[in-house]
Amino acid sequence: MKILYFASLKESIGKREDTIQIDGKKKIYQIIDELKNSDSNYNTAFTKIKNLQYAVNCEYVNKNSFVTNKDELAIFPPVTGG
Amino acid sequence: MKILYFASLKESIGKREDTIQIDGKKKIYQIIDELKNSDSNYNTAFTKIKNLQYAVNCEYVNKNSFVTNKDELAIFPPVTGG
Amino acid sequence: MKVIFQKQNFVIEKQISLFSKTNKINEGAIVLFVGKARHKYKDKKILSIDIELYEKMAIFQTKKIIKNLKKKYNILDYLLIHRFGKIKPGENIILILVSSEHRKQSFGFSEELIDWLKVKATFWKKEHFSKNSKWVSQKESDRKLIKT
Amino acid sequence: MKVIFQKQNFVIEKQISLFSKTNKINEGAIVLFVGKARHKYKDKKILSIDIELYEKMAIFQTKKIIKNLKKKYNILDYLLIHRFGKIKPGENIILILVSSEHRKQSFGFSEELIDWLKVKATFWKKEHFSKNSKWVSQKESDRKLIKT
Repeated sequence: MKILYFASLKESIGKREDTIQIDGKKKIYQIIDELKNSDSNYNTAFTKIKNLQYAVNCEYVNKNSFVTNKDELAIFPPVTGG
Repeated sequence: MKILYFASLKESIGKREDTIQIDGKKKIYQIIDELKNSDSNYNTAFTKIKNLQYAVNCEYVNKNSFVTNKDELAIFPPVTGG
Repeated sequence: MKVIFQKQNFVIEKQISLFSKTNKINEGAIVLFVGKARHKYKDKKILSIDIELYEKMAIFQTKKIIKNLKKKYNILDYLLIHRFGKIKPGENIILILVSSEHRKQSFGFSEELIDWLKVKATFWKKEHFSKNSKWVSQKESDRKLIKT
Repeated sequence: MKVIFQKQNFVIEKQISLFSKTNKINEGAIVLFVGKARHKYKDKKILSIDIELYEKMAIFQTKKIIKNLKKKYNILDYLLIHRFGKIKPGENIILILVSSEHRKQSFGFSEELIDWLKVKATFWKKEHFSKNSKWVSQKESDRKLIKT
């Protein structure tokens, strides 16, 4: 599954995307917990940046939503368009 | 005192303004009653056109307001600007 | 910062170009509103409209409301053009241009100004159809937007 | 009826001129909104901003909201341009142009669209000052305008 990071989260993690493998389906917060445990960069970024937003295949979701290997997950701080 | 008429009221009366003399002060509705009694054109116009608005020296007022010889009275149907 | 009542038509691009030229400190938003003469009233084709104006009162009242709105919305600049006389369908009738630091200021100013003009500015529209002419009635929905 | 996300700046006069050329049946109102890059944040001089974009999602979401707003306000035409990349103070960031039969439709469409873009469109602004750079925070006041 592809995970995209944007803005301050991208800068804090130090990359714009990851590709991970998951069996069946997982909740978004489980994936984030695994990333945080895997590397201190992720741990710092996900702890520091507040009010993160989640989107699966371009639809806003909350972190209790399930994702599978076919999905594109995006994680980002609140947007500031317009 | 100058009285100005606009739009449908002007057309119905058949002129754009009148100059009348008043002693001291008078209420606007008294002036209109006198005009109505003086001529059937005025009577028809002031009876037919609803929701007339009144302005004295460019300020909106109601028909119980007083006017004197020095004032400019304007009478007109609801505006449709913009 | 101008109020113009004129007979001749105006070109939107030219007005916005002139308006943009003056330097506005920390400008963040521009709102433009243009009201145009429509081609139809209900199903009847409009051939032209005539707008009558009580100019002295329109100027006096419009300057008063703009003074209040400028303070209320703290805008940086504005331009108001309102035409009178003969106008053909498709032509512009009115233009409002506003500049402010934040968007809500320009939107608030322009919407409140046009709402006010509709029921308080001393202009009267008459529509000419092929068989008759009719003075336009003030809309109940517009009247409700303005208190007193 | 177009949504454009682009890096290059745009000329307001040119956009409104092109927009006005297409014939709109019984058009009575045009509203334009332009959002510009400001020169200061509080008292600090802004040298430039960078706008990051998650384009696929921004297009998908913007088209969805516009579809709803088009229906809600029954507008005749619209154009949305939103820039990304490097932008200097004083330059345009966003343009909304709307055309409708009555004014409330164009005002409603443009205000609701910009309100939505501020808190839902996947753009992120970073302001560069002389000594540091800072990601812009979403405004609480903007967030309150949009339900969920």
